[in-house]
Amino acid sequence: MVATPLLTIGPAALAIEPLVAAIGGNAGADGAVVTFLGLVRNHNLGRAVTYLEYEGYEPMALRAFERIDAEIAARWPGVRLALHHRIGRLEIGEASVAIVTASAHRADAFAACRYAIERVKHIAPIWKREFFEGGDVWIEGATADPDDARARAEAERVACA
Amino acid sequence: MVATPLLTIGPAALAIEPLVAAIGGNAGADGAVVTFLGLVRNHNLGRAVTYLEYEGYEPMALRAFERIDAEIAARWPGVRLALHHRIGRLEIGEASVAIVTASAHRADAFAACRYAIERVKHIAPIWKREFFEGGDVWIEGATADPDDARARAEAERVACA
Amino acid sequence: MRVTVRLFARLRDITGAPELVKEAAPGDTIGSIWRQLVTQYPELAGYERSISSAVNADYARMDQQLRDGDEVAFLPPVSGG
Amino acid sequence: MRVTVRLFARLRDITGAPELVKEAAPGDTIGSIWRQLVTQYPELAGYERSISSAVNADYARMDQQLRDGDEVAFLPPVSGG
Repeated sequence: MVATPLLTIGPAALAIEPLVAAIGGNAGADGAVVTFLGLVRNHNLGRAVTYLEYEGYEPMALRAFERIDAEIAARWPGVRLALHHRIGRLEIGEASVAIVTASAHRADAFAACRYAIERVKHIAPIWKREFFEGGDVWIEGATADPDDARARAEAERVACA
Repeated sequence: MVATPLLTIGPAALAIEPLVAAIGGNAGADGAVVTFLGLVRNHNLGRAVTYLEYEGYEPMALRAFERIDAEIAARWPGVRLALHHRIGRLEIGEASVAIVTASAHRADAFAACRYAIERVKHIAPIWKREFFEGGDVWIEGATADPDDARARAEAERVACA
Repeated sequence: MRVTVRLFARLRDITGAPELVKEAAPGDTIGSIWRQLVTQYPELAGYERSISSAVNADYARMDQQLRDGDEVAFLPPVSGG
Repeated sequence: MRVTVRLFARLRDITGAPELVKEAAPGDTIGSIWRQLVTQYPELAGYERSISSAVNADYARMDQQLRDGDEVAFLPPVSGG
């Protein structure tokens, strides 16, 4: 059986337990595991969403995930990260992203998990196209810039660091 | 098949996926699911822990969980909570508590999940006995008082509300 | 009248029993029961300021009066999670 | 020399191609390639201030000079998560 990698992007459906298993318990040193699942919502900006399509620049997305991993290791030493992002067509209620953080103490695991999803939204080269009743639209969020110190500081702030 | 209840205390091993399934996706309205697992650590206060025993006043613990659920519903309307606490003997690396929150938006799901674990530690009538090399000790944390406004405010503060 | 007393964690270790049945008089409160217990098990006195109490599995203050058949519980500082 | 240009999301819709091969001269930068594309597809001009760019799957500034065989990517504002 192939081990689950900690950082991936691909079309496979996401699940939490394999990620939690992959990140392991650090030989009994972990006291806290926090996970985040982003789900496809049936409404956005007043539109009735029917489904989403996610597209990614895959090799570059993986490097963005590695960058986020390194940012977390620098900010919260000892926290470990697993991050899977799905691409392709996603139905309402399906998970587009799954993030797991593990740590000796819960404050760090919560903060790093929140930080990770904020940074995915800042710097991962991934786009979603929203299909709604009557049309479709590419969603455009943040201009991606890994060196934008303000964006990074904002992610730390909402992570309650 | 019996549906997984949202609030329980008992000796069964904990798992995340059944709780996530139990909390559901609110018919497509949820965009965020956050989970917390508390794990038994192999070290505490400089002691090498060999295992833990959790004891609970079960019917009262369930009422404490219902109180936490109501506090969250009042503070973060629309957030839903699942909370399972294990009792009995737990080995290193096993989960003592599993919490799931689901919400339309991630900020609320993160805050409510963190709030829930803080409140479990404040008001749930549950105790752990730590067995370490050379002895054992009952761990005694907070004096439980559901009406302690200061404790509740502190839980809201760390939840980054 | 009679009440059942539930004791947990180290309180149970001190008394040696998870459950005791106590005779109570009309007007007796949770606090009266606690003071009886401290007389019987002096080591409990150290918990005077840190215990919480409950009646019938709900938090209750020490001055709450008891009724026949009540289940009174004394909770040392909790450590769940 | 030649570079490959990768275009994503709405940029790809505008150009009609996920990938283009472009001739480049020594000294050409990511920015030169972008300006060529804007000339060819004027609708891209609206992204002038919001795109990010990459070379060989790493973020790179618009003034970075290109080498033969580089893969240049233009990224509209991202929306993962």
